[in-house]
Amino acid sequence: MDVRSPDLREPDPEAVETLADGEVGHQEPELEADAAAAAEQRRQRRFLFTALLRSPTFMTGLVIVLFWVFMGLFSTAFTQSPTSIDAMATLQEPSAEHWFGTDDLGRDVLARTMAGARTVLYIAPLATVLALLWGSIVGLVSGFYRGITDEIIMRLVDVLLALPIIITSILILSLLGRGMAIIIITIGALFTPPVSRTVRSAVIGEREREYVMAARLRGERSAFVMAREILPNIKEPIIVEGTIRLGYAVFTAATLSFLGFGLAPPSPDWGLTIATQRVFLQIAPWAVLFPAAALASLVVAVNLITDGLGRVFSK
Amino acid sequence: MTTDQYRREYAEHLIEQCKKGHMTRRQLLVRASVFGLSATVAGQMLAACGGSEEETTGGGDSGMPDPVMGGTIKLIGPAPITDPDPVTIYDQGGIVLVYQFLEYLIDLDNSNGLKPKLAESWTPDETGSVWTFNLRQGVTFNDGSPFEAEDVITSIERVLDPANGSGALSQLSGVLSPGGARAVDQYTVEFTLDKPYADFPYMVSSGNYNTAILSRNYTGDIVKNPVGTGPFMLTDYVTKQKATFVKNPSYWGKDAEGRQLPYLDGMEYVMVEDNSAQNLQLQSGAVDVQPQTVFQGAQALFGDPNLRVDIYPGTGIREVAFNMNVEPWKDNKALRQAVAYCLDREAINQALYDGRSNLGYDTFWEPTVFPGSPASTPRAQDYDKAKQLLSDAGYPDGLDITLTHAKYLENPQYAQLIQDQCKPAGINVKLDQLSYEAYYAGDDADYYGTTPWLNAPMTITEWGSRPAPGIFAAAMLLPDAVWSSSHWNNPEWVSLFDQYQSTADEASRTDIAAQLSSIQQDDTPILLAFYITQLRTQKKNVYGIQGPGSFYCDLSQAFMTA
Amino acid sequence: MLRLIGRRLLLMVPTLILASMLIFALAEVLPGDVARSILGPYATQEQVDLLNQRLGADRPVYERYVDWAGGFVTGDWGDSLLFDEAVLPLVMRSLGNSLLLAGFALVLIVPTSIAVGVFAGLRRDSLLDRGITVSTLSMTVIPEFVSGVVLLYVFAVWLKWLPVTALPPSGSPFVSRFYYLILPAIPLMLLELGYIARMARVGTVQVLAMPYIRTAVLKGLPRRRVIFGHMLRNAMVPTVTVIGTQIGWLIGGLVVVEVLFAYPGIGNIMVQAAKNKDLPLLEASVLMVAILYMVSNLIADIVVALLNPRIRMGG
Amino acid sequence: MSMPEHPLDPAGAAPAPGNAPPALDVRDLEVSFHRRGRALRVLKGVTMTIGQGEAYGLVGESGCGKTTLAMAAMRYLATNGTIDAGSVAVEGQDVSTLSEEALRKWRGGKISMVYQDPATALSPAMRIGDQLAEVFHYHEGMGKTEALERARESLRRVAIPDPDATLKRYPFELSGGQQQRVVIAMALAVDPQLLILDEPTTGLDATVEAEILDLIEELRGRINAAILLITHNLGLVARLCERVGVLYAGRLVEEGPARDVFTDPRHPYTMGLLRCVPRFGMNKTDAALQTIPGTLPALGEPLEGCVYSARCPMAKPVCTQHEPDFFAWPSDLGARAAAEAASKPPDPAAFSPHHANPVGESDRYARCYFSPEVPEMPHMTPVLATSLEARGAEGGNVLEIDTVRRTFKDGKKKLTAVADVSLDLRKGETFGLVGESGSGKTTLAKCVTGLLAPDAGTITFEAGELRPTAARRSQDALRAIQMVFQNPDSTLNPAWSTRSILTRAVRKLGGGKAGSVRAKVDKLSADVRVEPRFLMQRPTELSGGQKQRVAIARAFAGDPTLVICDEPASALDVSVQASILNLLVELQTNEKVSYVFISHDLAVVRYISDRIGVMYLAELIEVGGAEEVFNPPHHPYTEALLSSIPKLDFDSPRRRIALHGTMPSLSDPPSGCRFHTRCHRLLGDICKEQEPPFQESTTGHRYKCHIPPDELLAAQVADRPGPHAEAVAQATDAPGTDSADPQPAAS
Repeated sequence: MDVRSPDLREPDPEAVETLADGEVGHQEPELEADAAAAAEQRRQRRFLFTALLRSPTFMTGLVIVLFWVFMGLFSTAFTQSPTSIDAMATLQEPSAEHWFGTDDLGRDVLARTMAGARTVLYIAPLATVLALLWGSIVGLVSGFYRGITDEIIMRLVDVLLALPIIITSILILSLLGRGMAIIIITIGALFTPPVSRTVRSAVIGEREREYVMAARLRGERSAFVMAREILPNIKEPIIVEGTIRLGYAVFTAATLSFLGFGLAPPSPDWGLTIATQRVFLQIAPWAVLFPAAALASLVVAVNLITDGLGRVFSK
Repeated sequence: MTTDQYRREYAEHLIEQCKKGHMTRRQLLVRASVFGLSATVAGQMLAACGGSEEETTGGGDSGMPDPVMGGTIKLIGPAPITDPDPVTIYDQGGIVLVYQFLEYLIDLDNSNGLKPKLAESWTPDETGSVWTFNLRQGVTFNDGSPFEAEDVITSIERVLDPANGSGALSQLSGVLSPGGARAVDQYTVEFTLDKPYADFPYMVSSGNYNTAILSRNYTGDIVKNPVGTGPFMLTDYVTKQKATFVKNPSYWGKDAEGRQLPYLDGMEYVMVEDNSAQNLQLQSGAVDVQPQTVFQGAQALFGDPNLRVDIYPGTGIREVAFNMNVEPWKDNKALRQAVAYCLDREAINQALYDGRSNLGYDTFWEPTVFPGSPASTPRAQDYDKAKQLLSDAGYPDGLDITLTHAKYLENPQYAQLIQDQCKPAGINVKLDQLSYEAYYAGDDADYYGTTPWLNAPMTITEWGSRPAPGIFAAAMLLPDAVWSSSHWNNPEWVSLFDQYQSTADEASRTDIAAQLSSIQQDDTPILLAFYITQLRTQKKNVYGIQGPGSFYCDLSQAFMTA
Repeated sequence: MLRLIGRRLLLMVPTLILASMLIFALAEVLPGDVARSILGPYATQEQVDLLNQRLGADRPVYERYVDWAGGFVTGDWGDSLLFDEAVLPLVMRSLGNSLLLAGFALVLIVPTSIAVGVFAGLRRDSLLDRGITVSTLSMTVIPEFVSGVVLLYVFAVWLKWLPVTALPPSGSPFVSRFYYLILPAIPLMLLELGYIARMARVGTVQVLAMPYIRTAVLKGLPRRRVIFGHMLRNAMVPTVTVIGTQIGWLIGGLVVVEVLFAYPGIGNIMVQAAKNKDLPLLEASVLMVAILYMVSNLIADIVVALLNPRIRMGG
Repeated sequence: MSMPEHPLDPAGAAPAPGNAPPALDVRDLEVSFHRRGRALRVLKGVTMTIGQGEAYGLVGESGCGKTTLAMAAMRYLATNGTIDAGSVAVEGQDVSTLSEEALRKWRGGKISMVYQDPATALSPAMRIGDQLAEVFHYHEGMGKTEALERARESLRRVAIPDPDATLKRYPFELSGGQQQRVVIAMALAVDPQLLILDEPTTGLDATVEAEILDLIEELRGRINAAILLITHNLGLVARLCERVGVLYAGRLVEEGPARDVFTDPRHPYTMGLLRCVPRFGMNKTDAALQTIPGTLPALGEPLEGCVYSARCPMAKPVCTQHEPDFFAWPSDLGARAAAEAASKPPDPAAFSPHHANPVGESDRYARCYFSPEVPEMPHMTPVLATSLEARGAEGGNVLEIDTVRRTFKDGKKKLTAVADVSLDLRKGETFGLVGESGSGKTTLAKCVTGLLAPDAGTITFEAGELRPTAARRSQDALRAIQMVFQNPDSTLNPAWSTRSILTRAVRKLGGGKAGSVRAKVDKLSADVRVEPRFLMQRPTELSGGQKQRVAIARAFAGDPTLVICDEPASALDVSVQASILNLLVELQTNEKVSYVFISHDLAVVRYISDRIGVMYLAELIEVGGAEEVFNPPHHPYTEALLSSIPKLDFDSPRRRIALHGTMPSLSDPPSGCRFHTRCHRLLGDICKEQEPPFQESTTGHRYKCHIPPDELLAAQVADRPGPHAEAVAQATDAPGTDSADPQPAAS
């Protein structure tokens, strides 16, 4: 007999009351099922690794991203040249020798679509890494020291957050000129505030924990406490934040190139290609839609990874 | 001898040339028009040459129905970079707008012939250095004031004043100096030139679009007081968005049947930078006419059942200029030639215009485009030669150059083609793509000294149709031409060009042209890979749009059927 | 409540000042030489100095800032080099247009996304839920310039259902504007839908996990009552916050859509100003956007406070 | 597995003839949760009944399935939980057969529930009034005004001070006690047949807990609902319930009248539970605490034989092979003897069946072959009595706290968490610090350790004044004063291995050389009985007890002079708690260390402390030897606190001193005596106006009150019901005779 109630409820397995570490367990000084919990935790920890591999969301995302990384790195080895022009074969529809057709200058769309991954996969990850690096430092410092330091830093963060990313990057790029380095630094800098916020709140949650007090009673330096005690325990939110940012970074980079603040032709960059080829949407949709699909697939993939990580970590 | 004698002689000379085959029938008509010979005279002359009346007068309006009165036509095109002030305009947007409410002494027909507009007739003296224009009478500006010689004088003087930084100056300098224009009477203007100049009428025609006739009491700020004699009146102007015109009720123009022009009640010019956006609006039926259609991206328009694309034998170009004020182009003919030999002009034509345009070989005297020009030596792609020239130039193992261009029309594609075709020779072209505005931007204080299109090392600049090679040459090759992106200064060529302008005799004129052409080609200050065949797109039910394709868009006889 | 609003408004002032400083720094200090960035590389140094003098850019930075900020406050925003027109009316006009578009988009976005999100949340982990999550997510990550072009082609060019322009012909009644705004609004909608719906879903799921929902159910309340009486209100809190922050993202999208549809909005002129180094216009419009963004966040906070009595009374 | 528990009762849920159907009738209930593809059995063939109006207590550690049982009764299992077998009936109505609508009406109508954490059990964004009113609206179809009127009544019923105001309040505006009252009012709104109380007082302060208990007791007289009380606190059951069932690993292991079960347990597990909590008034010098060896079997772990056999000190081969039935006690001895002789499973048919117990009928059941031997169950831990002398506590003060004050800022409000507290601590002694939450115990401790800097006052340690913050203290000062924290889950850095945690501590505090460090770490872990294999693992892989042991080892890394223990065992299972307490005592004897021991658990404090300080509202109101503080004359608050603890004494008539009002805010403490607002021995204005002096009853015992010792003593002894601590003290003189009446503490 199955009396699974059709009621609203939170069907999270943690609903099993035995989990001393579940929500229930926390404010509950009820006698903890000692070994049960420990065993459970051991199971969980192993689970974390295998779970990622088992999570379809995560794996799908991972596979797609890896595909594009591979293409970005090696596609030119087996596709036609993404930049070589064939003036006599412009805007050809998909065919045997041009699977994705050709663009307005007779360039092979397949080759360009594959190679297009490169720029965005340079920009987005590097920008994200920068953002994570800066954001973690800022977040750690302001979250750990609190007080006036925190006040000042967070005020600045608020300011940066008050300027929409696209707008600010346009402002910067238009005046400081284009080029990958600048784009990367710009996006990285503009993504720092949100990251630092996440890190900060994680740190605040962590710094009140007793092992941090214990460290202070050991006479550890603040730097040590931040780097060795706290940081390892907030890596999960940082990783998740990182993947989120990565998604945004890809999007932002593409948008900037589309608006003409990104890379210059003849780069096969997706955003740029879409911007230049959209003129031919009616007569040669393939020149636009393939890069567009590619871009979409990458961002979706990154978001799937975020999703997967989030789910697994939240377990 | 009298002017009439002179004219008669000139007519006979033309007929002779034509018979000898030195001159096509079409060119004969053109030359005749330049010399102010009326259409009837010209007709007799053709007859004298023998042969029938097969005449191509461009314009695709076949089977035109009877005009329909009223209605408003919507044009779409790029916003003018500056206000539509005739003195300073230099871009498509500005020219189209000016043309609607201002007029010129002389207008161009579809085959670059001249046809009377505000001037009913014009005649040179025997030396060709004094030109007398008889103005049309009974024309009034749309502010009610009458159109008289005084207005012409002030308008011409205005462009002659360097302070006004008018592009026309580069055409007129050395031809007409301030004070050169004199009012003989209320309706007669006499231009005393610095030297004999056979093509002078072009200088005061719409072919030199800064010479539009403004009211004598024009004080500047065209948008606030758009006083002109044109068929339409500018009623509303929103920067970068749209300009609205209504018909000029007191317009002097009548059509063949004597009906009052224009037929339309008004017109609107919608400003949209982006070509694809323009095309979409055309297709969605939001607008009626696209005066200049860029082939790239417009392919869909050809198939659109509601649209008609008119094809004109245009003379528009994309000037690829080597700035000879700076390295590496400075005094390095070989290098410039090297680049020229890298180009596969066929391919470029194919890629950019589906092979429709006429090929160019880096000279303005191109017989296929300007009839009667001396034959030019074709320049096919030749990498060996290019490499050779490169090492002669001192760059045996190639070099890096930067090509600055606007993200406008097909320039980006052209730039990438050049880049692609130069690579094999070892010339690495770095593309510096600017926005349209940025490319033409510059400091008000010293525009010509700061704007990228005149100062970047290597540039692509789009030029609309010009009626004659000399006009192009004067605009961009003379040392003192404000629009010279190449800053070329070849004394020999300059003096030859001076002769060329003053020579009236066709034979010697052609000889000089041949020399000019070969010098230009050899020195290669600029690359001219093609002369663009112009496209204009309109709804199927729009008729009667006149004017050589590129910039001019004469709506005075345009109308829409239901 | 009023005290809360008052406090937040006060908090905005320093943020705003800092933001203006930042913008000023990015626009005029960072690039080094104002005149140079206006005149470009081909101007001679004399010309540059001359222009700097004319613009007063040769004065000390703080002086210039005070000048500029003071001007901004007193409504003297200078003239746009690009449009040669006073900046203030220009920006206000465009801002009005943008607000119309954004507002219209939000009206479409908010109810739909919340409905979708809550719906998915109620059926957490069901196929339907995964379907909704994935599809909205995918919609979200497709760059608005891609969706925009495609929609434009399909609905305006091909089907001719909607106008291709974003502005009605002059002289048509105001209401007709919305009809013209449908097409531009959709890409924005797609852009936001996913994120907001996602948040609504998370909020729902989290609240459903709360003991008080169990209480409500075991009190014997009908499902409807539990959802609308106890769950929704609390579930909306994170959603509203996100809507507030997403406004920034929306503005980013606005820029692209406005450019795409040649819509005379703040984003459009901002891009033109940026491309043409029209500093007065650029600075003013960016600052306005920042203000707009802060205000929208403030509104979000107020709504949150309304939803959450604790904050409201905490004042 | 299916159990032949009532072979003679084929009808299944048939109530005893002649009785109304029982309020709750659970039969052979088998529930399991499914996670990651595995089905984990949480309840194994549980059969129990609660007669109409009867109060039944269900005790056991978390993980034994108490709450699951309640949820099954509510038909509110998580979607991953399924009932595999058996039935749950309320008033003869099988829950599983109810329609959606019927179920809705039935919930909150026939059966209702009071939850553990009232703060989260109430809808945060809805006014109390509406939350109550909607119950009436949806169950009795009342209009808004009428429903609100009824809501007001129900609030009066649970004695909420100002019902009208409360109706308009939001949950967060109420104190924990009031919130719980509201929840109870809600549960009783439409008087149900069965009221489930799930840990109703856990997490509430002792005095508040007592209030709620009073309320429930008092309500029982007026409502006719049967009660199912789910708790780990045996004291509660003793106070509220007629019958009790002991649940272990999803099995009911013992059942019977509360009094009998607690005074004469017949299952080793029940006995273990009773033994391992310190009995009231017991002190470490008397006897060590008993512990239950081993640990609770992991959820879903397959068990051969008796579920408890793995931990049972008297388990025999048969226990591990064949699971015993639920034998009636005291019958069936013969069969059991036979079984023992043959060490094979006794024939089930030979035993009387376990059947639904009509109210009042007092037969007992125990799932054990050897119930007769249970009272003589052997002791697991040796007795170690450690006198002060043994700990080398020869007088001298280790720590002197002088008028220390610490305030926090909360917006504009200033909260004084510690107000001019002075006390001193002798070498090698244990100083117990008790008080309700918010009384300032922990803040004071943090000031001593330097985690918080006091605003005023001085702390002298071994004749040297301590710098305010740890950051500015010498490494030696840090070494000497260490701390053991409350929460085992956060006390160790999850990212570090146990060994690296200890090594780091030794490096920083012990300052030993490389070689010696390793040796030291091994010694430490040996001292705290953490097996070497655990050193390799990360904290997440350790059990709570093990974590706490490691934390203790870390504190002892630098051979400290003073260790501050902040509720070191309160988050642990009672048996683990006992072993931790024993460990602390043992370490103290060996290491000659002084303790400050913070706890809200009076019995534990009493057990472990030599001297005790009582804090109320940031003030130290009483300090003295453990014995003195726990016996008159003592501060009225201490008196009330002690009286508020539910105890297992069934004989002595109990009298609880009700504290009126709620704890005043720290931001504006009452004038004069801080306790006057709630004091039951109020003298008059003097208490309101003058801050009372410290009165010295015997040397070293001071309390802060206007009433002089002799008067106070007279008054308190007069009010005192029967012999108390003395009696207990006598009972505990002879260690091991636990059959008397063990006194579990409230925790």
